[in-house]
Amino acid sequence: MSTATDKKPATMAQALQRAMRDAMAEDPTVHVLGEDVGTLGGVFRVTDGLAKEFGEDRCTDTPLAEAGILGTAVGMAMYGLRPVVEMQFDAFAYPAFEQLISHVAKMRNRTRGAMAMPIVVRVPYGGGIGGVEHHSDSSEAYYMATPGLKVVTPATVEDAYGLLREAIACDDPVVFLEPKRLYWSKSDWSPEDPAPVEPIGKAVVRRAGSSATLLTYGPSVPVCMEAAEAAREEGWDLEVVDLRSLVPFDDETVCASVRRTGRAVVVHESAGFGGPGGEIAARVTERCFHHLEAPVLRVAGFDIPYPPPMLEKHHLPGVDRVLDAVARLQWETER
Amino acid sequence: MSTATDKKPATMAQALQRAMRDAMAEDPTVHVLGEDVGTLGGVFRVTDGLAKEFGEDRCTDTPLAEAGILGTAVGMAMYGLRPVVEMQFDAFAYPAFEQLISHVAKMRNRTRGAMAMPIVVRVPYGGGIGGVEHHSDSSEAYYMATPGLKVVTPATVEDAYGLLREAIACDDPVVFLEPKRLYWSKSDWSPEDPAPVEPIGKAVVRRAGSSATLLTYGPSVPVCMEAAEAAREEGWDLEVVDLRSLVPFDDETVCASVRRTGRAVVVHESAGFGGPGGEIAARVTERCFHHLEAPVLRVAGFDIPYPPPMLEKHHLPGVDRVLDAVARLQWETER
Amino acid sequence: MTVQELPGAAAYRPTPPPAWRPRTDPTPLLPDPEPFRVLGTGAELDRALMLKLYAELVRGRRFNAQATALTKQGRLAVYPSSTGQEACEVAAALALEERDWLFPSYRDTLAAVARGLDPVQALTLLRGDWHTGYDPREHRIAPLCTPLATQLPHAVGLAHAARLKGDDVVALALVGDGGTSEGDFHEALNFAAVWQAPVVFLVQNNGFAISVPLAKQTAAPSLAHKAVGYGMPGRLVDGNDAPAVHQVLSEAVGRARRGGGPTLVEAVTYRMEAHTNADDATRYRGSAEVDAWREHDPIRLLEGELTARGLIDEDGIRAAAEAAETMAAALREQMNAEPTLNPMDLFAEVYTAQSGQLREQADQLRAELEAEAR
Amino acid sequence: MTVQELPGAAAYRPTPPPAWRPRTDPTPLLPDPEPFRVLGTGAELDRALMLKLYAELVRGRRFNAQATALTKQGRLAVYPSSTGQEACEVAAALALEERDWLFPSYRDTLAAVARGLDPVQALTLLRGDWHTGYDPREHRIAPLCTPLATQLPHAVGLAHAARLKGDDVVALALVGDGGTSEGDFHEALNFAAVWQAPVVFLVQNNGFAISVPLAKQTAAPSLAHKAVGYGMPGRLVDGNDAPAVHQVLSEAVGRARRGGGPTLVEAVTYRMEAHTNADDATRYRGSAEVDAWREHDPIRLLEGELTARGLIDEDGIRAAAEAAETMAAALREQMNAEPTLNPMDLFAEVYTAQSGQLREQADQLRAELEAEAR
Ligand SMILES: Cc1ncc(C[n+]2csc(CCOP(=O)(O)OP(=O)(O)O)c2C)c(N)n1
Ligand SMILES: Cc1ncc(C[n+]2csc(CCOP(=O)(O)OP(=O)(O)O)c2C)c(N)n1
Ligand SMILES: [Mg+2]
Ligand SMILES: [Mg+2]
Repeated sequence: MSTATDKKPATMAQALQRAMRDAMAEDPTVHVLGEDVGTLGGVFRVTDGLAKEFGEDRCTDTPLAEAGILGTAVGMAMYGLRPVVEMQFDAFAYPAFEQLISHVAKMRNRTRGAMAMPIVVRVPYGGGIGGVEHHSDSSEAYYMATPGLKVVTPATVEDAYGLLREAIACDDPVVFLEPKRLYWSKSDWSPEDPAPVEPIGKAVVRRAGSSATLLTYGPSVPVCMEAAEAAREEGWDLEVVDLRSLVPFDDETVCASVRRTGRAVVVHESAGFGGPGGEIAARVTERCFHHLEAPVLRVAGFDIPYPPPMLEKHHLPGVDRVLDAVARLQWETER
Repeated sequence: MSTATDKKPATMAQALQRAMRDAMAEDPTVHVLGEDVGTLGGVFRVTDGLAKEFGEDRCTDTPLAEAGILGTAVGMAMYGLRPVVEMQFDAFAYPAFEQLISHVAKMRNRTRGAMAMPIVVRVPYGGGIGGVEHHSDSSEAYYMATPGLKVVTPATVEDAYGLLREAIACDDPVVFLEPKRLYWSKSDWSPEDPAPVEPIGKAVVRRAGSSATLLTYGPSVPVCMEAAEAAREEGWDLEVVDLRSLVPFDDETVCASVRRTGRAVVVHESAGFGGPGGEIAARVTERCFHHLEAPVLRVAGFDIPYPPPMLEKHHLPGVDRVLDAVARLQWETER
Repeated sequence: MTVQELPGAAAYRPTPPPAWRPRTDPTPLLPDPEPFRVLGTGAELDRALMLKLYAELVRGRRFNAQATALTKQGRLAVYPSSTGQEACEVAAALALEERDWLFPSYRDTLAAVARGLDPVQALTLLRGDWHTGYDPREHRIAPLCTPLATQLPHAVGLAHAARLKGDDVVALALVGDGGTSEGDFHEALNFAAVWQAPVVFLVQNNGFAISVPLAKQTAAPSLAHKAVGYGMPGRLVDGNDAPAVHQVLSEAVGRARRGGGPTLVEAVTYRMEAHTNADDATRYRGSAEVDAWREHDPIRLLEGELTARGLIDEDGIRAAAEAAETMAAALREQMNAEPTLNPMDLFAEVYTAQSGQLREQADQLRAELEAEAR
Repeated sequence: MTVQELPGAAAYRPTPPPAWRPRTDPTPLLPDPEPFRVLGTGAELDRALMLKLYAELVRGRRFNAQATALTKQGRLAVYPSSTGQEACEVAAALALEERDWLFPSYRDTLAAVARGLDPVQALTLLRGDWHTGYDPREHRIAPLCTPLATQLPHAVGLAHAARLKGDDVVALALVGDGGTSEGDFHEALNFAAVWQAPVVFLVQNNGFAISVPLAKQTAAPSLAHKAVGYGMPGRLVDGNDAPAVHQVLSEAVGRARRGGGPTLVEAVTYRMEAHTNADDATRYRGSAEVDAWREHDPIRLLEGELTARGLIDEDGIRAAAEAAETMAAALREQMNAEPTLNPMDLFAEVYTAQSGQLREQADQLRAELEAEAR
């Protein structure tokens, strides 16, 4: 085992690349395909070097057609391969929706387990990078509402590696949501000595606290961490839970935290109405009702189409909005 | 005005047909398009007779391509028409997902109001008709999570007419969800003298009650009405709220009811996880927390791909499952 | 040499005009103006193959009739009959080797059965007791596919994967005339041609997509002409001439197997029955048209020619009919048996392992079932 | 007579083989093997049109350069340059009448500007201060479209609607070589041909979809050959020969206007710059290829021929350059002005009327902004 001094700052994009690289090196059935993933290494350079190292048959620039990409991946999986598909941006995964919903999600079930779909669909998602329209959607609600899919999203460099390794190893289809604005986030991390890979389906307490729980994931995790720091000034000791896996949902970790703190705020970038927060708030309330001092509140993107770059800062849930919600947690009713 | 004696039993399918017919007669810009909507009158006969009465240019059999249907409808709307699109079954609307999400829902917003999208997308949805796979999906969660769309679903013959008229008259795009298994439900109703049309966005109390509120819509409304009758035996007087419009959501009617009864169960056919019930339960809890004697519970389809015909009865929320949930509303904590 | 480097793949690079030329000559890709036919042309016939085709056609026709009858008895939820199209169904099955894959649409139960799949397994979807009634890998038959044209990219992906692995496996994908309008048709054919995947696309042009006639579906000279736009050969065949369909498909499958890439085959045929038992075809077509096609019936055509050539006699015809009757009787009996379903299977294969959430729901259903049983 | 009843629409009915024939002869639909050219062929040139084209090309090139410069100064979020493709952009704009509609892709800002749209409005999307910066109905320019090929069915629907209304309006839709692989391309062309909609599709084949070369995008002889599969004529044109593109598009637009139906035009051209300012083209192509295309530059070609024929002199060339400079200076200045944005507009046009839910959210933002301002 190498020592901590070997660790150098690595970006989330590099960790994702490394996860694919290591998986491809270990398992010849792992294939990467998508638009510009080969020669270019992807528009975010997440597949950089894979075509060179493994050849174009293992990391393939496809024609420009998302349903075709995912549909051929289904066929490849039928023949025993493990395709890792890159969708170039969130909104450009929509053309593949029918393939995802009607085939990828259902194949195992409709064949009574005879035909697994070990496909990873990597989707760079969310805003905050100044992208023009259709480049910043948070589409997780669509995937969460689809039985048969697993939905995973990392918030740290370590998790990016670990979760993607797990997703590729998983025999179920995984929609792997990559927070675009964290691609360049860094951590001291050694690709030679990655942290042990955690199985999909476990949330993690990123910051322990006692006053209230922030339930969040992906791009909103750093926002919540910052909010928790800022909240100390107000006298609140906030716990931050990074869900990591939206499906399956880790009721245990989440409910344990909320039962302890008695208050919770769900924070995400996706539109609030019909978004993941509704499910999360509802199931926490169902399970922890008598522990709750206040309703579970939600801080989310507004219920509007994603705004243009110059206005996105007003849309994205930031520290202040999180703190506002925390303030509305009916502290006056304190036990 | 005709008298009540003129009224004859009419089916929901007939009321929907009549709504389109009347809208087309009044407004020459209303056009119907879809697969088999012309000569055949649709696989559910909902567009029966429209091509004959208004010609094939007004009610058009399109090529078999859902993105093409909705995409051309967008262009027709750009030129001032009001297209009413029929998707043949729920799962066959998925190929049009990108057009719906990236264009139909966003067009008004991205053009700062210059270009409205007065399109109705009619989607027969839900199960209970013995359909083979891909013919019984409840896809409302996808539409609800998409800002810019209105989402409407009738549960009665009268509402089928009234809501579809309103949807066609509406300058915003409306996903109009038609509960397949209610197509042949009947009511004494006269097409010559339809009830006054109610604006989109209003829920309705279908049955007044005082013990608890059932929040439901579409195909689950009759189930809840039946459950409410059965509940009388248990001593519960249940209120049934038919949401009718999922977007916009009628917080007022819903919350007034829940505040009155102090208990609520959301009932729908769609999978529970990530389904509409999460949003509904969460917003009711946010708004009525201190009126709640128990958490808002959910009765929903299981979190599985829609089952084959012979097993669907085990999946669909029925009266017993609704009553079970009502029984779990912590009556022992009665004030 | 990787697949991506094979000729036909990444090598071509356009140059500026005036030197610029189309990448290839389109002429060899264009279908002949007349659908290829064998029957009535005096071509030599392989007797064993012809008798096999004939027996399967007769069996297939009987199968269609029996399945339609089963819908009336409530034994099938629905049945989309391929009556009139048996030549395509049977030839598709027989043109493949055992290691090859078939990608049927929802209308192609017969092709699966002609390939050897147990009829009850093949009819599971339409019976309504589960979705796919067989193990696709065991039979190399993809699930009967309801969302139109969506199985075409699967066929391409599978064929591509087989080729990458070095297996000489071919995928044959079936689609209707209506299905060619879907985006997935386009994307599948394009991927197949770019990757030179060993896949054959068979369009059964039966004149209708439910009620919509071909004229409202396409303005193309023929559906086979679409091939040129992908850079693959298009072939037209008389879809009611079983030896002709078999020959065209066999050639295309052989070419694909030898690394020659994909082919688009259009079989001109006709759907003699309604779209399914639930449809009423009189709403959208007249009997004169149906009658004209009845004259061109695939069984009649083959039987006539075999008889005329002395390749079959009355005994042979009777034997085929009797074999078909035996099959039908067995099918009736099997389908009359009440299927045994376990509702708990609903939760069994949603994921590899059951999540806590699904376990809770399974427990709920189990409790309900137990309460009911009490 | 309704549109549905027009010849070419629902009339065709297939008959059983052997009488069966393709619906139409494909030959007239096939593009010529050589891209159509005007420059260097000795063809007669309309001086006024040539000078107009030339002025617009020069202006367009300068516009591209200025816009790219603005990205470096942070005044644009992103700019996909059409440098090298100006002949297509300009000819597309000039081939249309005022009542016609243009459906640009995200790369076609220049076509919109050449049509007369205010450059600042045209650049609004790419500047990042709102999505679409103009009223599409006022200018008959659909929003610059980012999801590839999705605007093609819109063009078909609009053209169809205009025709139903009896207006002689034509829609011209632009798409890239990469975009032709999308299902929406297929569905749009098919609908257009079946409906005989007055629409023209212009594929700017610039050799790349970001990093993916044409060879990995299609195996077709040419993209124009796709036309035959829809039953519409395909035309190939040298996309760097402005008079040629103008002529081919004008003919197609005229044909569409006269009820002759849609046309697919492929313009062979080259993207001289990177995909956008954010792209690094050296990762996927060598300079030799770029240099070869530089020899075939659209401005150079036109200027050379006009000079050789004495249709333009040094003064004319200088005047065009100066006009372009003036435009660029004005654009710089306008784009340097800080745009005034009202965050409350986020909620303004989500729906016709603001729902209670959005009003609550608007109130929240308003309160936040007020708190910030304090
Ligand atoms: C994506 C999709 N859209 C719509 C349908 C509904 N549908 C089922 S069969 C059919 C017609 C199919 O026609 P064709 O492709 O010609 O096949 P055929 O029925 O003639 O065999 C339609 C519209 C579907 N199954 N899938
Ligand atoms: C549906 C969709 N998928 C992917 C993208 C991302 N993307 C933007 S431009 C581009 C390449 C487009 O190539 P081409 O159509 O040839 O147009 P060009 O850029 O050459 O003008 C891609 C893949 C997109 N905008 N839309
Ligand atoms: Mg057909
Ligand atoms: Mg290009």
